[in-house]
Amino acid sequence: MIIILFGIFLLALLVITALAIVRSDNLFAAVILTGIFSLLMAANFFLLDAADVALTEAAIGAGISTVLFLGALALTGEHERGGSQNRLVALGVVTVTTLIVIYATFDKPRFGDPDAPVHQHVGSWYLEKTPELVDIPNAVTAVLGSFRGYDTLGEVFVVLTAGIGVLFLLSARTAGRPEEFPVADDPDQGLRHYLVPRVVGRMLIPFIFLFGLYVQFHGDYGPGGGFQAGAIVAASVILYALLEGEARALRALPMRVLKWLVAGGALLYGGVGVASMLLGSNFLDYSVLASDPITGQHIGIILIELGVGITVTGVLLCVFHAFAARGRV
Amino acid sequence: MELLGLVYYWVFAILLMIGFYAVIAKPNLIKKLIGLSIFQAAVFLLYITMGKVDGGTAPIFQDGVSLYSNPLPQVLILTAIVVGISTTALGLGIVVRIKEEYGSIEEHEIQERDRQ
Amino acid sequence: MYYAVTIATLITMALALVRALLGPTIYDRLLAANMFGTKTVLLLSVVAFLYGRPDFLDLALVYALINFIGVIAVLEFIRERVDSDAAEKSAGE
Amino acid sequence: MTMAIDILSWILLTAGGMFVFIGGLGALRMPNLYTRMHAASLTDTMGAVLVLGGIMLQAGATLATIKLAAILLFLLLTSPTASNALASAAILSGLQPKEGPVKPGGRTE
Repeated sequence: MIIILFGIFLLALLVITALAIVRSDNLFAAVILTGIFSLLMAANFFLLDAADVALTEAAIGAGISTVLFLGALALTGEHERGGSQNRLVALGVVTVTTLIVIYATFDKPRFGDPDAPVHQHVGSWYLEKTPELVDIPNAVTAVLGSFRGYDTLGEVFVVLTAGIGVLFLLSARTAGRPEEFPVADDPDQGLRHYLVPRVVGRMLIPFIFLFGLYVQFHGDYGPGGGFQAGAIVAASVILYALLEGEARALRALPMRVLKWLVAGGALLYGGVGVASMLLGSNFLDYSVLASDPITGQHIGIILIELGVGITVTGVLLCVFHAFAARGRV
Repeated sequence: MELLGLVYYWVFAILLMIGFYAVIAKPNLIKKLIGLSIFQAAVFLLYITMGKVDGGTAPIFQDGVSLYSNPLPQVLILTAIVVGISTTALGLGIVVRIKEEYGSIEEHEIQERDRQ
Repeated sequence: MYYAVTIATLITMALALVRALLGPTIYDRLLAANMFGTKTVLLLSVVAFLYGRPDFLDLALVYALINFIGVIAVLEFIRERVDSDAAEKSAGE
Repeated sequence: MTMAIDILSWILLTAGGMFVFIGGLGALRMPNLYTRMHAASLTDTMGAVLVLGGIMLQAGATLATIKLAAILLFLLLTSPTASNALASAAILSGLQPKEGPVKPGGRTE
């Protein structure tokens, strides 16, 4: 009961933050408020029992989305010119739609109702069968990796496609620009003159990386998995790039390697599917990967989570470097 | 209690429309993208709210616990968050290219240049 | 007693949010955002115990580790802006 | 024995809650950026130490305590660093700290 009140308090803060984001004229301020918005979302997800989702939101929202928005702002300018257009019409449309949607919520099943239609179909079946068919404690990972493996494969390819799209858009040369922009190890690059953040940041990077690996491989037993781990590992490399400059980060993990990571992860995922087909079962049915079906499931889930993690790391880093390189031209 | 639970759905509706307002009314393209991500977040919230079960706990099995929340919405939203940031990055990439070609990211200025 | 700490944290989050909304400079907002992150770490740790699932402390750990990347990124952004355009004043609104 | 630990952790948690709240109040009410930063960052670290210490006493010798210790360590590393970074960014952009007394509740910007 009191937890619900906490949740409602957080939701109120969420609405206030969203209003402030939309009203603010300064995009830089809006991006900082987006960070607060993401923290509130994660806290809400956690209160609603979605530990895995909260972990994903934390890994993405805390660093990477801020960094990406700032990278775009550096290239486009931070001040919004001109107010809203057709403000009254838009407000009218929005108010009417809000009222209609709120009216519709009265027909929704009660909040937390165990007999709601959502819980009647596959959801409860997954919970029932996970210990028997996959036998790992984290039902979310079981559903993600095994029961709904096709879905996840699709999502991984969407991420892959988005990454390729960003590379195509931002690697294109524009007229009048030098064809090659050399990545010099400029001593002024990065935050080398800021001793304290640099030293502390360098101390933290290995721990962030290590924690990323923990989240990757502990995903069967606790909250975690490839999507979260990919974002955390990418965050550690982005921190390195911010502290030591782009050039050093690119020397540690060149673009060539990153592109291989992007493709390799998705390939690994698809490869597991093809391997299970070759062993005489259906695409992405891991039971045949070992003599014992449950061990096979475990191997399959670890492999595909690894593929997901590699692709997500690669795509996020490629996108980050693409924005940063564009700014240097 | 009934109404308290409904507050979650109302917040979903309000957030959805705040995001939608930014998309239709704000001329700045980056602001539109931020609005789109608020819209997205509202949908995430709806899904996770529907997956919650009274007295349940997160669907990670533990001894002595028998009631868990629904894992399915969580799986869908978990992947959607990562896909969301990738597609937002794609959108930002397009905005950056528009800025380079048109010199502006304000919708009316872009349309003016198109008419010339 | 976990409830008392949770309530104190929630109220502080609201106060920090008010500071983030008022500004007036961008640094005030950033300070508020950073504070908000620390408060979220505390909130998540306390709620993990309130729920009786201490294995979910991983979440608080993520925030404790990577929350300051945002601040570092903004610092880098400001440094570049100061280098390129010293004239532009960084008034928040 | 458990009683003593309970009372101690209760005291720590309450004090932590107080510190957290005072920090929030300071961040809201102080007159300019640097004083706000002072209030927020000092009470932030203290509040975190007390609250996490209180929870640690409750958790006893388990894996959770180790994780809490790690959270505390990283918070103590990153939170002051972020404050330092913030202050140097503010100075860099030309926002000078004001000297001399400030009227109570007065805004100096």
